[in-house]
Amino acid sequence: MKLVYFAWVRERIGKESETVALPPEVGTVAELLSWLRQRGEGYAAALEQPQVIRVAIDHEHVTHETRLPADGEVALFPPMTGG
Amino acid sequence: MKLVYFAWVRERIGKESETVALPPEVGTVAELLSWLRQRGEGYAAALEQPQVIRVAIDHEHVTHETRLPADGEVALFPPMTGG
Amino acid sequence: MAEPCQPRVRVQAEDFDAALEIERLTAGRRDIGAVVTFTGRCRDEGGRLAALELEHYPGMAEAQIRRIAEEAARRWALSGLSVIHRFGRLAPGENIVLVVAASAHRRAALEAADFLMDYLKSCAPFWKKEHLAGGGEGDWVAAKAEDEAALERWRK
Amino acid sequence: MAEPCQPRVRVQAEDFDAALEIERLTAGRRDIGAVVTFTGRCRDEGGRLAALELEHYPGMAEAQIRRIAEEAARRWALSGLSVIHRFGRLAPGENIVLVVAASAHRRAALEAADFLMDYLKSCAPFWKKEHLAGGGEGDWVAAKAEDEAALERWRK
Repeated sequence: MKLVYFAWVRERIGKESETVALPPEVGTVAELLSWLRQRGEGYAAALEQPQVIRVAIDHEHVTHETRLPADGEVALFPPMTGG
Repeated sequence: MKLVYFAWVRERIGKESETVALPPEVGTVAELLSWLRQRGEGYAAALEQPQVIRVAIDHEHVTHETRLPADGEVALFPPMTGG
Repeated sequence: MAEPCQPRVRVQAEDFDAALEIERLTAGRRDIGAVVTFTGRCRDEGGRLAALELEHYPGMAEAQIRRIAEEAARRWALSGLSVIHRFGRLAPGENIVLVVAASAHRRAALEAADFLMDYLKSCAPFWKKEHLAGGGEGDWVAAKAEDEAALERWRK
Repeated sequence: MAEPCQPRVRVQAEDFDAALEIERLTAGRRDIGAVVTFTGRCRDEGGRLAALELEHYPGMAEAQIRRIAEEAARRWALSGLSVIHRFGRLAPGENIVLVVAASAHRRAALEAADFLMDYLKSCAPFWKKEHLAGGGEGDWVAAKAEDEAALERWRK
Protein backbone atom coordinates (compact mmCIF):
# COMPACT_ATOMS: atom_id res chain seq x y z
CA MET A 1 0.00 0.00 0.00
CA LYS A 2 1.36 3.42 -0.92
CA LEU A 3 0.84 6.09 1.71
CA VAL A 4 1.24 9.81 0.98
CA TYR A 5 1.24 12.63 3.52
CA PHE A 6 0.60 16.33 3.23
CA ALA A 7 1.08 19.56 5.20
CA TRP A 8 1.68 19.07 8.95
CA VAL A 9 0.98 15.35 8.69
CA ARG A 10 3.90 15.14 6.29
CA GLU A 11 6.08 17.37 8.48
CA ARG A 12 5.43 15.42 11.68
CA ILE A 13 5.87 12.01 10.09
CA GLY A 14 8.97 13.33 8.38
CA LYS A 15 8.38 11.90 4.93
CA GLU A 16 6.23 12.60 1.89
CA SER A 17 5.34 9.02 1.11
CA GLU A 18 6.17 5.42 1.83
CA THR A 19 5.09 1.95 0.84
CA VAL A 20 3.95 -0.31 3.64
CA ALA A 21 2.87 -3.93 3.94
CA LEU A 22 -0.21 -3.94 6.15
CA PRO A 23 -0.89 -6.77 8.57
CA PRO A 24 -4.11 -8.62 7.78
CA GLU A 25 -5.98 -7.19 10.80
CA VAL A 26 -5.78 -3.67 9.33
CA GLY A 27 -8.92 -3.54 7.21
CA THR A 28 -10.31 0.00 7.49
CA VAL A 29 -9.01 3.54 7.35
CA ALA A 30 -9.50 3.87 11.14
CA GLU A 31 -7.45 0.72 11.70
CA LEU A 32 -4.74 2.04 9.40
CA LEU A 33 -4.51 5.22 11.48
CA SER A 34 -4.26 3.22 14.74
CA TRP A 35 -1.61 0.97 13.25
CA LEU A 36 0.44 3.92 11.97
CA ARG A 37 0.40 5.62 15.39
CA GLN A 38 2.42 2.73 16.80
CA ARG A 39 5.20 3.23 14.28
CA GLY A 40 7.10 5.98 16.10
CA GLU A 41 7.09 9.39 17.66
CA GLY A 42 6.51 11.28 14.44
CA TYR A 43 3.52 9.13 13.55
CA ALA A 44 2.12 9.48 17.07
CA ALA A 45 2.46 13.28 16.87
CA ALA A 46 0.88 13.44 13.41
CA LEU A 47 -2.05 11.19 14.31
CA GLU A 48 -2.63 12.05 17.96
CA GLN A 49 -6.09 13.36 17.08
CA PRO A 50 -7.13 10.87 14.43
CA GLN A 51 -10.60 12.41 14.07
CA VAL A 52 -9.13 15.52 12.41
CA ILE A 53 -7.19 13.52 9.82
CA ARG A 54 -8.73 13.58 6.35
CA VAL A 55 -8.18 10.58 4.10
CA ALA A 56 -8.35 9.98 0.36
CA ILE A 57 -8.02 6.67 -1.46
CA ASP A 58 -6.88 6.96 -5.06
CA HIS A 59 -7.71 10.68 -5.11
CA GLU A 60 -11.20 10.36 -3.62
CA HIS A 61 -12.23 11.43 -0.15
CA VAL A 62 -13.28 8.58 2.11
CA THR A 63 -14.48 8.27 5.70
CA HIS A 64 -12.61 6.53 8.48
CA GLU A 65 -15.05 3.61 8.22
CA THR A 66 -14.07 2.93 4.61
CA ARG A 67 -12.46 -0.42 3.92
CA LEU A 68 -8.98 -0.27 2.45
CA PRO A 69 -8.46 -1.58 -1.09
CA ALA A 70 -6.02 -4.40 -1.75
CA ASP A 71 -3.75 -1.94 -3.45
CA GLY A 72 -3.72 1.77 -4.20
CA GLU A 73 -2.67 5.17 -2.86
CA VAL A 74 -3.92 6.27 0.54
CA ALA A 75 -3.37 9.94 1.42
CA LEU A 76 -3.51 11.37 4.95
CA PHE A 77 -3.75 15.10 5.49
CA PRO A 78 -5.16 17.85 7.71
CA PRO A 79 -8.44 19.61 6.93
CA MET A 80 -8.01 21.38 3.60
CA THR A 81 -7.67 25.13 3.19
CA GLY A 82 -8.10 25.72 -0.51
CA GLY A 83 -9.53 28.74 -2.29
CA MET B 1 -42.01 73.03 -13.31
CA LYS B 2 -39.79 71.08 -15.68
CA LEU B 3 -41.11 67.66 -16.64
CA VAL B 4 -38.92 64.98 -18.26
CA TYR B 5 -40.10 61.68 -19.72
CA PHE B 6 -38.32 58.42 -20.47
CA ALA B 7 -38.82 55.20 -22.44
CA TRP B 8 -42.45 54.46 -23.40
CA VAL B 9 -43.72 57.38 -21.32
CA ARG B 10 -41.62 59.64 -23.55
CA GLU B 11 -42.71 57.84 -26.72
CA ARG B 12 -46.41 58.03 -25.91
CA ILE B 13 -46.36 61.65 -24.79
CA GLY B 14 -44.27 62.43 -27.84
CA LYS B 15 -41.71 64.67 -26.19
CA GLU B 16 -38.64 64.35 -23.99
CA SER B 17 -39.37 67.27 -21.72
CA GLU B 18 -41.49 70.35 -21.27
CA THR B 19 -42.01 73.16 -18.83
CA VAL B 20 -45.48 73.56 -17.42
CA ALA B 21 -47.20 76.02 -15.12
CA LEU B 22 -49.22 73.97 -12.67
CA PRO B 23 -52.60 75.18 -11.37
CA PRO B 24 -52.61 75.71 -7.61
CA GLU B 25 -54.77 72.63 -6.92
CA VAL B 26 -52.02 70.30 -8.19
CA GLY B 27 -50.03 69.70 -5.01
CA THR B 28 -48.81 66.07 -5.12
CA VAL B 29 -47.26 63.68 -7.61
CA ALA B 30 -50.59 61.81 -7.90
CA GLU B 31 -52.39 65.07 -8.67
CA LEU B 32 -49.75 65.92 -11.28
CA LEU B 33 -50.35 62.58 -13.02
CA SER B 34 -54.15 63.15 -13.03
CA TRP B 35 -53.73 66.66 -14.36
CA LEU B 36 -51.36 65.51 -17.13
CA ARG B 37 -53.78 62.79 -18.27
CA GLN B 38 -56.27 65.52 -19.27
CA ARG B 39 -53.76 67.17 -21.59
CA GLY B 40 -54.33 64.98 -24.65
CA GLU B 41 -54.36 61.54 -26.14
CA GLY B 42 -50.63 60.89 -25.81
CA TYR B 43 -50.69 61.80 -22.13
CA ALA B 44 -53.75 59.66 -21.56
CA ALA B 45 -52.04 56.69 -23.25
CA ALA B 46 -48.82 57.18 -21.30
CA LEU B 47 -50.54 57.57 -17.94
CA GLU B 48 -53.53 55.24 -18.30
CA GLN B 49 -52.18 53.06 -15.49
CA PRO B 50 -50.76 55.73 -13.19
CA GLN B 51 -49.80 53.16 -10.54
CA VAL B 52 -47.02 51.76 -12.75
CA ILE B 53 -45.46 55.18 -13.39
CA ARG B 54 -42.27 55.80 -11.43
CA VAL B 55 -41.44 59.37 -10.46
CA ALA B 56 -38.26 61.19 -9.46
CA ILE B 57 -37.95 64.76 -8.24
CA ASP B 58 -34.56 66.31 -8.80
CA HIS B 59 -33.00 62.88 -9.42
CA GLU B 60 -34.47 61.19 -6.35
CA HIS B 61 -37.21 58.58 -6.37
CA VAL B 62 -40.44 59.71 -4.72
CA THR B 63 -43.83 58.14 -4.09
CA HIS B 64 -47.09 59.31 -5.61
CA GLU B 65 -48.04 60.86 -2.27
CA THR B 66 -45.01 63.16 -2.30
CA ARG B 67 -45.75 66.89 -2.41
CA LEU B 68 -44.34 68.70 -5.41
CA PRO B 69 -41.66 71.32 -4.81
CA ALA B 70 -42.19 74.91 -5.89
CA ASP B 71 -39.63 74.39 -8.60
CA GLY B 72 -37.45 71.58 -9.89
CA GLU B 73 -37.30 68.70 -12.34
CA VAL B 74 -39.96 66.02 -12.16
CA ALA B 75 -39.25 62.84 -14.16
CA LEU B 76 -41.90 60.28 -15.15
CA PHE B 77 -40.88 56.87 -16.41
CA PRO B 78 -41.79 53.16 -16.50
CA PRO B 79 -40.33 50.64 -14.04
CA MET B 80 -36.59 50.57 -14.55
CA THR B 81 -34.67 47.74 -16.20
CA GLY B 82 -31.05 48.47 -15.40
CA GLY B 83 -28.20 46.07 -14.95
CA MET C 1 -15.23 48.86 11.17
CA ALA C 2 -13.15 51.26 9.09
CA GLU C 3 -14.69 54.02 7.03
CA PRO C 4 -16.74 52.74 4.08
CA CYS C 5 -14.76 52.80 0.83
CA GLN C 6 -15.56 55.46 -1.76
CA PRO C 7 -17.22 53.72 -4.70
CA ARG C 8 -16.14 54.55 -8.25
CA VAL C 9 -19.16 55.08 -10.51
CA ARG C 10 -19.28 55.72 -14.24
CA VAL C 11 -22.14 55.94 -16.73
CA GLN C 12 -20.80 55.86 -20.26
CA ALA C 13 -21.39 54.80 -23.86
CA GLU C 14 -17.93 53.22 -24.23
CA ASP C 15 -17.03 49.66 -23.35
CA PHE C 16 -15.08 48.85 -20.20
CA ASP C 17 -12.23 46.51 -19.35
CA ALA C 18 -12.89 44.31 -16.31
CA ALA C 19 -9.18 43.54 -15.86
CA LEU C 20 -8.29 47.24 -15.81
CA GLU C 21 -10.98 47.95 -13.23
CA ILE C 22 -9.74 45.07 -11.05
CA GLU C 23 -6.22 46.51 -11.33
CA ARG C 24 -7.44 49.97 -10.31
CA LEU C 25 -8.99 48.58 -7.11
CA THR C 26 -6.19 46.23 -6.15
CA ALA C 27 -2.85 47.67 -7.33
CA GLY C 28 -0.38 47.72 -4.47
CA ARG C 29 -2.94 46.34 -2.01
CA ARG C 30 -1.82 43.53 0.32
CA ASP C 31 -5.03 43.38 2.37
CA ILE C 32 -7.49 42.20 -0.31
CA GLY C 33 -8.42 38.52 -0.16
CA ALA C 34 -11.30 38.48 -2.63
CA VAL C 35 -12.26 40.31 -5.81
CA VAL C 36 -15.60 39.64 -7.45
CA THR C 37 -16.58 40.97 -10.85
CA PHE C 38 -20.05 40.81 -12.30
CA THR C 39 -20.38 41.59 -16.00
CA GLY C 40 -23.85 41.92 -17.51
CA ARG C 41 -23.96 41.35 -21.27
CA CYS C 42 -26.47 41.80 -24.05
CA ARG C 43 -28.13 38.52 -25.14
CA ASP C 44 -29.75 37.89 -28.51
CA GLU C 45 -32.64 35.95 -26.89
CA GLY C 46 -32.32 32.93 -29.10
CA GLY C 47 -31.56 34.96 -32.22
CA ARG C 48 -34.58 37.27 -31.81
CA LEU C 49 -32.63 40.48 -31.11
CA ALA C 50 -30.22 42.53 -33.21
CA ALA C 51 -29.48 44.92 -30.33
CA LEU C 52 -30.71 46.53 -27.15
CA GLU C 53 -30.98 50.30 -26.98
CA LEU C 54 -30.28 51.44 -23.43
CA GLU C 55 -31.92 54.74 -22.56
CA HIS C 56 -30.92 56.37 -19.31
CA TYR C 57 -31.70 59.45 -17.24
CA PRO C 58 -28.44 61.44 -17.36
CA GLY C 59 -27.45 62.80 -13.98
CA MET C 60 -29.92 60.69 -12.05
CA ALA C 61 -28.40 57.44 -13.38
CA GLU C 62 -25.02 58.22 -11.89
CA ALA C 63 -26.48 59.68 -8.68
CA GLN C 64 -28.69 56.66 -8.17
CA ILE C 65 -25.94 54.12 -8.84
CA ARG C 66 -23.77 56.03 -6.38
CA ARG C 67 -26.47 55.84 -3.72
CA ILE C 68 -26.78 52.09 -4.22
CA ALA C 69 -23.00 51.61 -4.18
CA GLU C 70 -22.62 53.71 -1.03
CA GLU C 71 -25.28 51.61 0.67
CA ALA C 72 -23.28 48.48 -0.26
CA ALA C 73 -20.10 50.08 1.11
CA ARG C 74 -21.91 50.74 4.41
CA ARG C 75 -23.29 47.22 4.66
CA TRP C 76 -20.11 45.28 3.82
CA ALA C 77 -16.47 45.85 4.72
CA LEU C 78 -15.21 46.50 1.21
CA SER C 79 -11.71 47.52 0.17
CA GLY C 80 -13.01 48.91 -3.09
CA LEU C 81 -16.10 49.02 -5.26
CA SER C 82 -16.54 50.05 -8.90
CA VAL C 83 -19.70 50.22 -10.96
CA ILE C 84 -19.80 51.05 -14.67
CA HIS C 85 -23.09 51.12 -16.58
CA ARG C 86 -23.24 51.67 -20.32
CA PHE C 87 -25.97 53.31 -22.39
CA GLY C 88 -26.73 53.47 -26.12
CA ARG C 89 -27.17 50.74 -28.68
CA LEU C 90 -25.49 47.47 -27.67
CA ALA C 91 -25.27 44.33 -29.80
CA PRO C 92 -25.52 40.76 -28.44
CA GLY C 93 -22.24 39.81 -26.81
CA GLU C 94 -21.47 43.40 -25.81
CA ASN C 95 -21.02 44.39 -22.20
CA ILE C 96 -23.76 46.35 -20.42
CA VAL C 97 -22.72 46.68 -16.80
CA LEU C 98 -19.73 45.92 -14.59
CA VAL C 99 -19.54 45.63 -10.82
CA VAL C 100 -16.18 45.01 -9.13
CA ALA C 101 -16.17 44.42 -5.37
CA ALA C 102 -12.96 43.88 -3.40
CA SER C 103 -12.74 42.85 0.23
CA ALA C 104 -10.55 41.08 2.75
CA HIS C 105 -13.11 38.26 2.79
CA ARG C 106 -14.99 36.37 0.11
CA ARG C 107 -18.50 36.63 1.53
CA ALA C 108 -18.46 40.43 1.66
CA ALA C 109 -17.27 40.73 -1.94
CA LEU C 110 -19.80 38.19 -3.24
CA GLU C 111 -22.76 39.59 -1.33
CA ALA C 112 -21.95 43.19 -2.27
CA ALA C 113 -21.83 42.31 -5.99
CA ASP C 114 -25.09 40.36 -5.66
CA PHE C 115 -26.76 43.29 -3.84
CA LEU C 116 -25.54 45.80 -6.43
CA MET C 117 -26.92 43.79 -9.33
CA ASP C 118 -30.32 43.36 -7.68
CA TYR C 119 -30.63 47.08 -7.02
CA LEU C 120 -29.27 48.21 -10.38
CA LYS C 121 -31.87 46.00 -12.04
CA SER C 122 -34.88 47.64 -10.37
CA CYS C 123 -33.67 51.01 -9.07
CA ALA C 124 -31.26 52.50 -11.61
CA PRO C 125 -32.95 54.68 -14.25
CA PHE C 126 -32.21 52.69 -17.39
CA TRP C 127 -34.68 51.27 -19.88
CA LYS C 128 -34.02 48.75 -22.64
CA LYS C 129 -35.66 48.82 -26.03
CA GLU C 130 -35.38 45.78 -28.24
CA HIS C 131 -34.22 46.03 -31.83
CA LEU C 132 -35.32 42.92 -33.71
CA ALA C 133 -33.11 40.67 -35.77
CA GLY C 134 -35.55 40.99 -38.68
CA GLY C 135 -35.23 44.77 -38.56
CA GLY C 136 -37.48 47.25 -36.80
CA GLU C 137 -38.13 48.06 -33.20
CA GLY C 138 -39.42 45.58 -30.68
CA ASP C 139 -40.89 46.28 -27.27
CA TRP C 140 -39.45 47.93 -24.24
CA VAL C 141 -38.13 45.22 -21.94
CA ALA C 142 -40.65 44.88 -19.11
CA ALA C 143 -39.57 44.87 -15.49
CA LYS C 144 -40.03 41.45 -13.93
CA ALA C 145 -41.92 40.84 -10.71
CA GLU C 146 -39.10 38.49 -9.69
CA ASP C 147 -36.60 41.36 -9.93
CA GLU C 148 -38.67 43.47 -7.57
CA ALA C 149 -39.03 40.42 -5.30
CA ALA C 150 -35.26 39.93 -5.28
CA LEU C 151 -34.92 43.21 -3.37
CA GLU C 152 -36.76 41.65 -0.43
CA ARG C 153 -33.73 39.48 0.23
CA TRP C 154 -31.82 42.58 1.33
CA ARG C 155 -34.48 44.16 3.53
CA LYS C 156 -33.56 42.90 6.96
CA MET D 1 -32.28 21.85 -19.37
CA ALA D 2 -29.42 21.50 -21.85
CA GLU D 3 -26.38 19.34 -21.17
CA PRO D 4 -24.20 20.69 -18.34
CA CYS D 5 -21.22 22.66 -19.65
CA GLN D 6 -17.78 21.08 -19.50
CA PRO D 7 -15.78 22.95 -16.84
CA ARG D 8 -12.22 24.02 -17.56
CA VAL D 9 -9.93 23.21 -14.64
CA ARG D 10 -6.25 24.01 -14.16
CA VAL D 11 -3.87 23.60 -11.22
CA GLN D 12 -0.68 25.52 -11.85
CA ALA D 13 2.16 27.51 -10.33
CA GLU D 14 1.85 30.36 -12.84
CA ASP D 15 -0.40 33.37 -12.48
CA PHE D 16 -3.63 33.65 -14.47
CA ASP D 17 -5.35 36.44 -16.33
CA ALA D 18 -9.02 36.89 -15.41
CA ALA D 19 -9.75 38.88 -18.58
CA LEU D 20 -8.30 36.14 -20.79
CA GLU D 21 -10.36 33.49 -19.02
CA ILE D 22 -13.53 35.58 -19.42
CA GLU D 23 -12.70 35.93 -23.12
CA ARG D 24 -12.23 32.17 -23.46
CA LEU D 25 -15.70 31.49 -22.06
CA THR D 26 -17.55 34.23 -23.89
CA ALA D 27 -15.90 34.82 -27.28
CA GLY D 28 -18.48 34.71 -30.04
CA ARG D 29 -21.31 33.90 -27.60
CA ARG D 30 -24.57 35.84 -27.93
CA ASP D 31 -26.49 33.91 -25.27
CA ILE D 32 -24.52 34.89 -22.16
CA GLY D 33 -26.14 37.51 -19.95
CA ALA D 34 -23.89 37.31 -16.91
CA VAL D 35 -20.25 36.57 -16.19
CA VAL D 36 -19.01 36.39 -12.62
CA THR D 37 -15.35 36.15 -11.66
CA PHE D 38 -14.09 35.41 -8.20
CA THR D 39 -10.39 36.00 -7.59
CA GLY D 40 -8.86 34.89 -4.30
CA ARG D 41 -5.66 36.71 -3.39
CA CYS D 42 -2.93 36.34 -0.80
CA ARG D 43 -3.27 38.81 2.12
CA ASP D 44 -0.44 39.93 4.38
CA GLU D 45 -2.69 39.75 7.48
CA GLY D 46 -1.89 43.24 8.69
CA GLY D 47 1.78 43.01 7.72
CA ARG D 48 2.34 39.72 9.55
CA LEU D 49 3.02 37.58 6.46
CA ALA D 50 5.75 37.61 3.84
CA ALA D 51 4.10 34.86 1.82
CA LEU D 52 1.85 31.83 1.81
CA GLU D 53 3.23 28.51 0.62
CA LEU D 54 0.45 26.52 -1.02
CA GLU D 55 1.00 22.79 -0.88
CA HIS D 56 -1.31 20.62 -2.95
CA TYR D 57 -1.96 16.98 -3.74
CA PRO D 58 -1.05 16.67 -7.42
CA GLY D 59 -3.59 14.70 -9.40
CA MET D 60 -6.21 14.74 -6.66
CA ALA D 61 -6.31 18.55 -6.62
CA GLU D 62 -7.37 18.71 -10.26
CA ALA D 63 -9.70 15.71 -9.98
CA GLN D 64 -11.38 17.12 -6.90
CA ILE D 65 -11.82 20.61 -8.38
CA ARG D 66 -13.28 18.99 -11.47
CA ARG D 67 -15.78 17.05 -9.36
CA ILE D 68 -16.87 20.25 -7.59
CA ALA D 69 -17.10 22.16 -10.88
CA GLU D 70 -19.13 19.40 -12.52
CA GLU D 71 -21.53 19.43 -9.58
CA ALA D 72 -21.96 23.21 -10.09
CA ALA D 73 -22.56 22.65 -13.81
CA ARG D 74 -25.30 20.15 -12.95
CA ARG D 75 -26.95 22.44 -10.40
CA TRP D 76 -27.00 25.63 -12.43
CA ALA D 77 -27.61 26.32 -16.12
CA LEU D 78 -24.13 27.60 -16.95
CA SER D 79 -22.79 28.56 -20.36
CA GLY D 80 -19.23 28.09 -19.15
CA LEU D 81 -17.19 27.54 -16.02
CA SER D 82 -13.45 27.86 -15.41
CA VAL D 83 -11.48 27.21 -12.25
CA ILE D 84 -7.76 27.84 -11.87
CA HIS D 85 -5.96 27.15 -8.58
CA ARG D 86 -2.34 28.05 -8.04
CA PHE D 87 0.24 26.35 -5.82
CA GLY D 88 3.71 27.27 -4.58
CA ARG D 89 4.93 30.35 -2.74
CA LEU D 90 2.67 33.37 -3.23
CA ALA D 91 3.34 36.86 -1.91
CA PRO D 92 0.66 39.22 -0.57
CA GLY D 93 -1.23 40.75 -3.46
CA GLU D 94 -0.70 37.71 -5.67
CA ASN D 95 -3.59 35.71 -7.05
CA ILE D 96 -4.39 32.29 -5.56
CA VAL D 97 -7.58 31.11 -7.23
CA LEU D 98 -9.92 32.12 -10.03
CA VAL D 99 -13.48 31.04 -10.71
CA VAL D 100 -15.28 32.30 -13.82
CA ALA D 101 -18.96 31.39 -14.22
CA ALA D 102 -20.99 32.41 -17.26
CA SER D 103 -24.73 32.01 -17.67
CA ALA D 104 -27.75 33.43 -19.44
CA HIS D 105 -28.94 34.74 -16.07
CA ARG D 106 -27.25 36.54 -13.20
CA ARG D 107 -28.43 34.37 -10.32
CA ALA D 108 -27.01 31.16 -11.79
CA ALA D 109 -23.60 32.75 -12.40
CA LEU D 110 -23.44 34.31 -8.93
CA GLU D 111 -24.60 31.22 -7.06
CA ALA D 112 -22.28 28.91 -8.98
CA ALA D 113 -19.25 31.08 -8.16
CA ASP D 114 -20.33 31.24 -4.51
CA PHE D 115 -20.79 27.44 -4.37
CA LEU D 116 -17.41 26.83 -6.01
CA MET D 117 -15.57 29.01 -3.53
CA ASP D 118 -17.24 27.38 -0.52
CA TYR D 119 -16.33 23.90 -1.73
CA LEU D 120 -12.80 24.75 -2.87
CA LYS D 121 -12.17 26.17 0.60
CA SER D 122 -13.03 22.95 2.48
CA CYS D 123 -12.85 20.16 -0.09
CA ALA D 124 -9.93 20.85 -2.44
CA PRO D 125 -6.62 19.32 -1.29
CA PHE D 126 -4.57 22.46 -0.71
CA TRP D 127 -2.85 23.57 2.50
CA LYS D 128 -1.37 26.96 3.27
CA LYS D 129 1.76 27.50 5.29
CA GLU D 130 2.55 30.96 6.54
CA HIS D 131 5.94 32.57 5.97
CA LEU D 132 6.40 35.40 8.44
CA ALA D 133 7.35 38.96 7.60
CA GLY D 134 10.16 38.79 10.17
CA GLY D 135 11.55 35.70 8.44
CA GLY D 136 10.96 32.08 9.27
CA GLU D 137 8.02 29.80 8.99
CA GLY D 138 4.73 30.39 10.71
CA ASP D 139 1.89 27.95 11.21
CA TRP D 140 -0.23 26.02 8.80
CA VAL D 141 -3.42 27.98 8.24
CA ALA D 142 -6.15 26.19 10.20
CA ALA D 143 -9.46 25.29 8.61
CA LYS D 144 -12.27 27.38 10.07
CA ALA D 145 -15.45 25.92 11.49
CA GLU D 146 -17.35 28.65 9.62
CA ASP D 147 -15.99 27.35 6.30
CA GLU D 148 -17.29 23.88 7.04
CA ALA D 149 -20.59 25.43 8.14
CA ALA D 150 -20.81 27.36 4.87
CA LEU D 151 -21.23 24.06 3.02
CA GLU D 152 -24.55 23.52 4.82
CA ARG D 153 -26.04 26.31 2.74
CA TRP D 154 -25.80 24.09 -0.33
CA ARG D 155 -27.18 20.88 1.16
CA LYS D 156 -30.81 21.02 0.22
